Amino acid sequence: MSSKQLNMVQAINSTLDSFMAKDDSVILLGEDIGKDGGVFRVTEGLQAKYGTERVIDTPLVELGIVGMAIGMAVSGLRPVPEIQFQDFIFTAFDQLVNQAAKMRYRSGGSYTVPMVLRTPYGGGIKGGLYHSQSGEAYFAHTAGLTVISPSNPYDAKGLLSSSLKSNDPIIFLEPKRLYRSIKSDVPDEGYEIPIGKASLVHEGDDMTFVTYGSAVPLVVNTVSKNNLNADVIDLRTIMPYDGETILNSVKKTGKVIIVHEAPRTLGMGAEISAFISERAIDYLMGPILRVTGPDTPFPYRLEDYYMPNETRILKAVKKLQEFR
Amino acid sequence: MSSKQLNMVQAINSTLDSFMAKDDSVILLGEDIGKDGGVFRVTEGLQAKYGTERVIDTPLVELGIVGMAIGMAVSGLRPVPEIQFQDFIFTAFDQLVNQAAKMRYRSGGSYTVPMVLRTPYGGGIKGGLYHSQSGEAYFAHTAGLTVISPSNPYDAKGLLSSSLKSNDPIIFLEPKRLYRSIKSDVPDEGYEIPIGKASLVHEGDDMTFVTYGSAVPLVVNTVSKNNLNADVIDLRTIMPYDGETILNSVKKTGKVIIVHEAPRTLGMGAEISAFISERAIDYLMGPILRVTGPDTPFPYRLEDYYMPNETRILKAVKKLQEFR
Amino acid sequence: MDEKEMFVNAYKTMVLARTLDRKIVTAQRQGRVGFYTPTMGQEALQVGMSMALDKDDLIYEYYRDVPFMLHRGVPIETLIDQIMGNSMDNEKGRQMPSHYSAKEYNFMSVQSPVATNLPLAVGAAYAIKYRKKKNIVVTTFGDGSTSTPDFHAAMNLAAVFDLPVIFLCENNKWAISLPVEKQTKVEIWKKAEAYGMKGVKVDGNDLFAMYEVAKAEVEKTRNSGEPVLIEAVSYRMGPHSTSDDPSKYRTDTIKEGSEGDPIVIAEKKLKEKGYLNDEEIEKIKNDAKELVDRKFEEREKVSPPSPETMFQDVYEKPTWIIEEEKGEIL
Amino acid sequence: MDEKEMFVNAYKTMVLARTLDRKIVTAQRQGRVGFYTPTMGQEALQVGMSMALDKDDLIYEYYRDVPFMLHRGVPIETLIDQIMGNSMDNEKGRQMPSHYSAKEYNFMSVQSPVATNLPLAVGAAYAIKYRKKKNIVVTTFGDGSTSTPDFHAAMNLAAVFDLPVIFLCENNKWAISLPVEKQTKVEIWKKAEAYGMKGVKVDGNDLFAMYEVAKAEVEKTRNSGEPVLIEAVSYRMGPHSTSDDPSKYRTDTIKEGSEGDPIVIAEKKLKEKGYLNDEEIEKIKNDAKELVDRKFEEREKVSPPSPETMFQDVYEKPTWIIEEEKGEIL
Ligand SMILES: Cc1ncc(C[n+]2csc(CCOP(=O)(O)OP(=O)(O)O)c2C)c(N)n1
Ligand SMILES: Cc1ncc(C[n+]2csc(CCOP(=O)(O)OP(=O)(O)O)c2C)c(N)n1
Ligand SMILES: [Mg+2]
Ligand SMILES: [Mg+2]
Repeated sequence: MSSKQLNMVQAINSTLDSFMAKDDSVILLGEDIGKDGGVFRVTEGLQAKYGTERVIDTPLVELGIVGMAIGMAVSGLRPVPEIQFQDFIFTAFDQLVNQAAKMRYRSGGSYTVPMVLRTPYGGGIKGGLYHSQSGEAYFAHTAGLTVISPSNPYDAKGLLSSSLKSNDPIIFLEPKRLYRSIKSDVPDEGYEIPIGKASLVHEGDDMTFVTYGSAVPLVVNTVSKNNLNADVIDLRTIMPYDGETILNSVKKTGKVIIVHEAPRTLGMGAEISAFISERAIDYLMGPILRVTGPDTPFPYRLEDYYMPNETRILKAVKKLQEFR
Repeated sequence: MSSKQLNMVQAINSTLDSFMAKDDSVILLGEDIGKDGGVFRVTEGLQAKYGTERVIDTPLVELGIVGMAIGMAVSGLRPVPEIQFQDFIFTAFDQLVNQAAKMRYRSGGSYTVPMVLRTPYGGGIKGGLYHSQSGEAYFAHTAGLTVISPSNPYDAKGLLSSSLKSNDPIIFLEPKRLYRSIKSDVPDEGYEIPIGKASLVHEGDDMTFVTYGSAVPLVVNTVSKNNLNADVIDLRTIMPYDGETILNSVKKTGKVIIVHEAPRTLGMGAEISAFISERAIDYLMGPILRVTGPDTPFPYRLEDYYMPNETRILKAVKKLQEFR
Repeated sequence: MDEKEMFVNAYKTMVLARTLDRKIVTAQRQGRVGFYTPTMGQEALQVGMSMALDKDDLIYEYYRDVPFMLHRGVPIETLIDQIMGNSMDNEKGRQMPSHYSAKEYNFMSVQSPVATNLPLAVGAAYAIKYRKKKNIVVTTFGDGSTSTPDFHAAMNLAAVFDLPVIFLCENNKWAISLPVEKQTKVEIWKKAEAYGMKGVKVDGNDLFAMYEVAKAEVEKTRNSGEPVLIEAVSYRMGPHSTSDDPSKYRTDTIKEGSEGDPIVIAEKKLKEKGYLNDEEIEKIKNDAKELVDRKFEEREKVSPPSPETMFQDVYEKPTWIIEEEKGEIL
Repeated sequence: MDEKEMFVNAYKTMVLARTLDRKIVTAQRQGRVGFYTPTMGQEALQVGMSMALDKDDLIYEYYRDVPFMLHRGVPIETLIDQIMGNSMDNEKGRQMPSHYSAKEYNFMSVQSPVATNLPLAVGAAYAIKYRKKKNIVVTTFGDGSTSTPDFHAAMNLAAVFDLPVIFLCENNKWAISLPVEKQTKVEIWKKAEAYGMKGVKVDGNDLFAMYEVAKAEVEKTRNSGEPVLIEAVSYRMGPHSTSDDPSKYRTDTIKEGSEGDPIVIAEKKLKEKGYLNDEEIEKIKNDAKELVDRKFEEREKVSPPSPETMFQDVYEKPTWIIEEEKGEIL
C-alpha cells in the first residue's frame, strides 16, 4: 500500500480533497479558506479544484458560518465549516450549543446535523490571549457534540475520515502547534480511525498518562527520554472519551497523570480524574495528578510558562513515585 | 435587629433596591426588567422608583446587554445586567469569555469590569430544553469569572451584596426553582456573605455531600429525613470553590457524594472530585460519587427524571456504605 | 382550487387556529397544559403567506406559527400532541409547548432562542441553490427578533450569496413588554436596504393584501432566486405567553372581535365578495369548536413518553456515558 | 494651535507612524518581533479623526490604530513596548503585538475578536450620558467587521438610546482576503439608515477632507449626543499582517509612494498651502527615522516581564487556585 510522509496540514488537506472528489455534498465554508487557502493553508488549492460554490469564502461572521452550515446539514449536505481560530468560536457559541447540539434531540430525531466543524486550537505560536485558547471542555460539556483532536498526521486523516461519515455534529480540533512540526507516514488509500476509541501510544506498567492533542508528543518524548515505564493513552476522541481503555490501564498501573494544555479547572483532566476515582478507587496507589495550563488567560510573552512541559511532567512523576 | 420572612425573589429585589438607593452607579439593564418587572418579577417596582435611565429596558440582544454592561463597568458604573434565562446567555458568550473575563488581564490591570450578571438557571418549571439549562461549568471554566449561586433567600442577599462590592465580573446564578418555594428570615440591615467561602449546612461524620444551588434543599431534606450522619457543604461560590472546607470534611468522613443538576460530564462534580483525589486520596474510603443530571439536553415532559432526587441520592449512599 | 375555495379554506384555517388558541389558553388556566404562546392576531399574515407557497418549500418557523402549520396541512393532532408533550409528539415530549416540528410538511423544529432559525434557513436556501432545485425557504420571526445577531448574520449572508429565502417578519408590535418603537428606530422593512435586499411592508391583518404580496414575492424569489424581507404588520392580541400579564405594560389596542381583528376583517371581505354568508360563517365556527374540543379530549388521553426516550437521540447511537446514566436513573 | 501648525503636526504623525510601521515589519522579518498588523494606508483618516477630538474623549480602537494613538500623544515607547511584550508594556507582555492599551490617553485595550469593542463603546457612551458629561466616544473597526453580530448590536443600541458615540469604519477595502464587495452588497455608510442613524462617507485618504468631516461630526455628536457612522474610505496598502501573503488573492492597487498614498496626498496639499516645503518634508522624514531607530533599539533592550506577572490580574486578588498553580509552575 502506497503512502507519503505528510505533515498534519497536508494530511487534512488531502483528506478533504478525497472526500470532496467522491461526494459532492461535502462543502467547505469559512473566512479566507478559498483563494487564500486558509490562514494556515489547510484548504489550499481546494477552491481552484472544486469551485467557489463548494469552497465558500464567507463574510466575517462565525455565527453565520455555523448557522448556515447547520441549515445545509439539515438539508442533506455535509458542510465542513472552518473557524479561523477556535478563540473566535464563542461568537457562534449559541448556534453550537442550542442548535447543532440539540437538533436531533429536540426534533425527536427528525432532523440531524452531519457537520464537521474544523478549527485550529491551542498555543505555541505566540498568539497570546486570543489565538491560543484550548476550549475543548466547553464543547465536551455540551451533550450532542462529539469532540475530536488528532495528535499526528496519520490520526488526523483517519479521524477526519470517520468524522466525515458521522451523522452527528463534530468539533474537530486541530492542534495548530503540530500543523507542520511533525510528519507521519500517511497511506494514500482511505482508512478510518473509529470515533470514541483511544490509542495506547506507549506501554508500561508503572503509571498511566492520559493525554490528547498537542500534549501527546510532549508526553511521549518525556516518557521515552526518561525511560519511564508508562502507558500513554492518546484519547483521540475527547468526547465521548474511551473510559474502557483508561480503566484497563489504571487497573494495571494504579497511578495516573493527566496532561493537557487547557486550564486545569474543569478541563478534561477533571472529568477523567472523576471518572477514574468513581470506579477504580481501590486500584489507585496515589493521587490522580493533572499537569495542565493554569487558570489564567493565555499570555503572549510568557507562553512557555503556560504550556505543560517536561519539567512539570517529571515533577508529577516524582510526586507519584514518592507517594507514601 | 429587625428581619422579614422573604422568598428569594423578594430578597434579591430588596437587595438591589438598597444598593440602588445608596449608590447611583448601580444600573440595571435587560429585557422586560422595567415596566414588566422581569419575567420572574425580580426587578418589580425598581423602574418606577429609579427611573428608566437606571432600570433599562433593552432591545432583544443579549450580546448587546452584556457588551454595554462591560463598557459601563469600565467607565465606572456598576451595571447589573439580567439575562432572562441563562439558556440565552450563549448568544453573548463571546462578550463574557473574551471581553469581561479577560479585560483586567489583557489590559495589565488598567481596566476592570465590576459587573454582576444575574440570570435564572436550572429546571423544575417545565421549561424544556431552552428554559432549564444549568451552565455553571461553562462559566467556572473561564478564568476571570466569579460564579455564585445562592440556595436560599438569606444567602441570596448576602452573596448579592458581596457581589455588588466586588471589582470583578460576577455570574450570579439564581436557581429559578427556588425563587418562591422557600422563605428565610432575612435581616433588613445589610450584611455580606464572603465570596469563596462555603457553608456547612448540616454536620455529620459518615460522609460528605458537596452541593450548591437548587440541589441544596434536596440534599438537606434527604439527609434529615433519612437520618444520615453527614456533612452537607453548600458551596455558595462555585468559582473559586472553597477547597479548604471540602478537604476538612473529606478528611473527617472519607466518603464523598457530589450533587448537582447540571450534566455529569465536566460538571462541577468533575472538578470537585478531581480536587479531592489529588490531595486526599489516602483519606478516601470509597469512590467519589456524583449524582447529577445526565448528559442529555433537558427534557420537558420527563424533567423529573432529569433532576437529581432522593432515590438517586440514597442509591449513592448505599453504594458508598456497601463499599468493600 | 378556485379563488373562492382558496379563500374560504384560508378563512377556515384562521378560525380553526383561533379556536385552538382559545382552547389551549383555557386548558392552560385549568392546569391541563403547561405553557403556551397564543397566536391570536397573526392568523391572516401566516395563512396569506402559506397560500402562496408550494408543498416543497421549506419553513423555518417560530413559536407562533400555528395557523401557518394548520394551513399547510399539519394535522391538528400533531400540534396538540406537541402541546401535551405526549408519546405521539413528533418531538417525543422533549420540548416546551409551542415548539412544534413537522418534517413531513417541511416545518423545522422550533428552538427557543429567537431568530437563531434564520441562519439555518439561509443554509437550507444555499443547499437548494447548490442543488439547482426550484423550491424556496421561508423563515419567520417577530419584530423584537430583528435586534438579534442572528438576524443581521442571516440577512447579510442571504443577500451576499443571493439565496432564495423569504424573511417574514411578523411584526406584532411587541416583544413581550417592549413596543417596537423602543426596539428600533426604523421601520423593519427598511432594514433590508442595509443588506442590498428588497424590503416590503404589508398589512398583515388583511388576508387578501397579505396573499397578494406573498404571491408576488414568492414568485419573484422562486424565479430570480433572490431573497426578500417582508414586514407583515399585525398585532399581538393576546399576552406574550400564558405566563405573561400584559396589563402591566400596555392597554390592548385591538380586542378580539373588534374591527381590527384579522378574522373580522377577513369575514367582511369574504361576505362582500359573496364567498361566505353569516350562516356559513357560523357553521365554520361551530365545526371548528366541535373539532378542537373533540381532538383535545382525544389527545389528552395519549400516554406520556416512556422514560427511556429521554436518553435517545442525543447522538445517532447513545454513548456509553448516556447508557450508563440511563441505567443509574431508571 | 493655528491651522498650519495643526496640519504640520498631523503630517509629522503620519510620517512617524509610517516609519514605525516599516521598522516593525522589517524587524519582524528579522525575527525581532513576533507579529504585526501594518497600518500603512490608514494614516490620514485616523489622524484626521484624532485632530477633531478632545483629550477626554474615549477611544475604543482596533488593532490598526497606531497613527491615531501617536497623534493623541501616546508615546512611541508605549507602542514599541507592546509590540515587544516587554516588562514596561502597559499590558505586561500578555497580548500579541498590535493589541495596544493606553489608559492615560483614553485608549481601551485592544481585543482580537473583531468589532467586539463596539458594544463596549456604546456602554461607555451610556455612562457619559448618564453622568451628563460632555465627552464622546469613538470606536473604530474595519469594513469586514460590519458583518459581525457586535456591529449590529452596537449600532441599534446606540441609536435606540441616543448615545454620543462615533462609529468610525476604516474601510480599507479588504478583510484579509475578502474584498468589501463580497463582504456586503451595500456601501457601509448606508447601513446607518437601518438603525435610524446618520451615515457619512468620506475620502479617508485625504487628511483635509477627513478632518473636515470629523470636525463636523464630532461637534454634532458632542452637542446633540447623537451617534453617527462615518465610513472613511481608504486602502490597506500592506498585507493584512506579517503572516499574510496578499499576492495569493489580490494585486495591490495603491502602492507606497504612489499618488494614492495618503502621505503623498497630504504632502501635495501641504505644499500647495505653503505649510511645508520639500526640505522640511525631508527633515521630518529623517527625524522620524532617527527617532524610530533609536527608540526601537532602546526598547528592544527592555527585559521581558517576570514570570510571576503571568499569574496576576486574572482577578483583583489571585484565587487560591491560581496561587497554587503558580507554585507548581514557577
Ligand atoms: C435570544 C433570546 N433572548 C430572549 C428570549 C426570551 N423571549 C422569548 S420571546 C421574546 C420576545 C420576542 O419578541 P418578537 O421577536 O417580537 O416575537 P413575538 O413574541 O412578539 O412574536 C423574548 C425576549 C429568547 N427566547 N431568546
Ligand atoms: C470574530 C473574529 N473572527 C475572525 C477574526 C480573524 N480576523 C482578524 S482580522 C480579520 C479581518 C478583519 O477585516 P476588517 O474588519 O476589514 O479590518 P482590517 O483588518 O481590514 O483593518 C479577520 C477575519 C477575528 N479577529 N475575529
Ligand atoms: Mg413581536
Ligand atoms: Mg478591512
